[in-house]
Amino acid sequence: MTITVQYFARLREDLGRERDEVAATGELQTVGDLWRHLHGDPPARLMAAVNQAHARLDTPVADGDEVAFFPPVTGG
Amino acid sequence: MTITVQYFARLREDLGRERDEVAATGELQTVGDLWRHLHGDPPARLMAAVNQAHARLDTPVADGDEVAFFPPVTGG
Amino acid sequence: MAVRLFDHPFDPWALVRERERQLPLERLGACSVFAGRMRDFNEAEDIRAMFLEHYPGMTERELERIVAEAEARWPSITCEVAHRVGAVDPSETLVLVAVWSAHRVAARDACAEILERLKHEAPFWKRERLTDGTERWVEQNTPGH
Amino acid sequence: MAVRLFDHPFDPWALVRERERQLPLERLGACSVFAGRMRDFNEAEDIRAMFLEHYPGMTERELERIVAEAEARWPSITCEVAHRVGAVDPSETLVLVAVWSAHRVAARDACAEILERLKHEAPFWKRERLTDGTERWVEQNTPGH
Repeated sequence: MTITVQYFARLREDLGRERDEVAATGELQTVGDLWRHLHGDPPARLMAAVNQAHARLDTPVADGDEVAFFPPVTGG
Repeated sequence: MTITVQYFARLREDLGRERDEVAATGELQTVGDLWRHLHGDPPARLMAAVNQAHARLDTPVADGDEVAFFPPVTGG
Repeated sequence: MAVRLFDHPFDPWALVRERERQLPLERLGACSVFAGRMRDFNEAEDIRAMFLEHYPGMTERELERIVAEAEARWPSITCEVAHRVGAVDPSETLVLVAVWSAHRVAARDACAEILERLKHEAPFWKRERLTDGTERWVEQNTPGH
Repeated sequence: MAVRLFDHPFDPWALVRERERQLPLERLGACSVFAGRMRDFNEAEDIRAMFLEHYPGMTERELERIVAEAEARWPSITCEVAHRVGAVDPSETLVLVAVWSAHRVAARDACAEILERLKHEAPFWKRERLTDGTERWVEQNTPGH
């Protein structure tokens, strides 16, 4: 079973890809764990969402979740 | 020479007329003098204008001026 | 600056759109609009109709002064103000204030300021006719800030 | 509540007027609207075009949440929110927020609050193409209050 990770805007460009699929393991308990597992230390002003709702680095993640990382939003 | 005095809204109805013409004399130096000359003590929340600009009871009046008295405005 | 009085119903959105055809919208990133309509109730009473008395001459001067003072305070803005006079029926537009600016804070603040000053300084007076046929003057506007 | 995304130009005033045809304006005395347009400059640079990236699914959910929370805070309001996505040219409308209420303070405050929350919470990202052909991401929105 997996967690889907999506990237948007400058973050997607900097990472060179739109998404990752990560095997859900007991070590990946939070959004922050997921980022560190994939990319190391999180950058300043990193925003995240779990299942299309805003999340923080300490928000729990679970098997099957849709997680997204993105820079500060600039709509409107 | 005269000063024209106009009344609006409830004040016009209460006084039973739209306007007065007052002979300009040395005693009528301010908007307040004019009201007291015509009607006695001014009511609370009385508003006034001289030559179509907002005025106070101590605003000077002069021969030929268009003075108006009215209740609080309620537009918008 | 544009200030208009209407003695008949007007469409506020048509007015805004018409004005925008003459504006450089690529430089005016923000537009803040307030439209006030006649309600069929006020202070728990049912209102059938309204008459808007005004002071011809002073009304136009006051509206122009209020807009000019807003333009002095927020130099980047462009404004459109319209107001009904005379007999008005429920749901008809009483007042329109539209402000364009490069930035949203100026547009929003100027729109609110012009409306508040209009309500407390421009010489209009509302007379309401209730559904029971009686009439009354509106005593004062509610504070807006 | 109505929340809409457009991938093509839309007329904000037609949208407002269309919505008003379904509203009891005789009970909604106040309407506060903000329309944001694409400018042809930003931070002293000339902008030729813009691409608005968004997070499909989350965008609609966020806009609906923001509006629902405003309706909970100001129970009397009715709202319409629209936003462009994709390629946008200067002067085209990026965002529309319209709020109707019985009273002006609720309409004005809710309109400002929805716009600010949209700008800081809804997952949109602007990418600008300058007149020299280079492109850049907008780093962050300016504070609005």
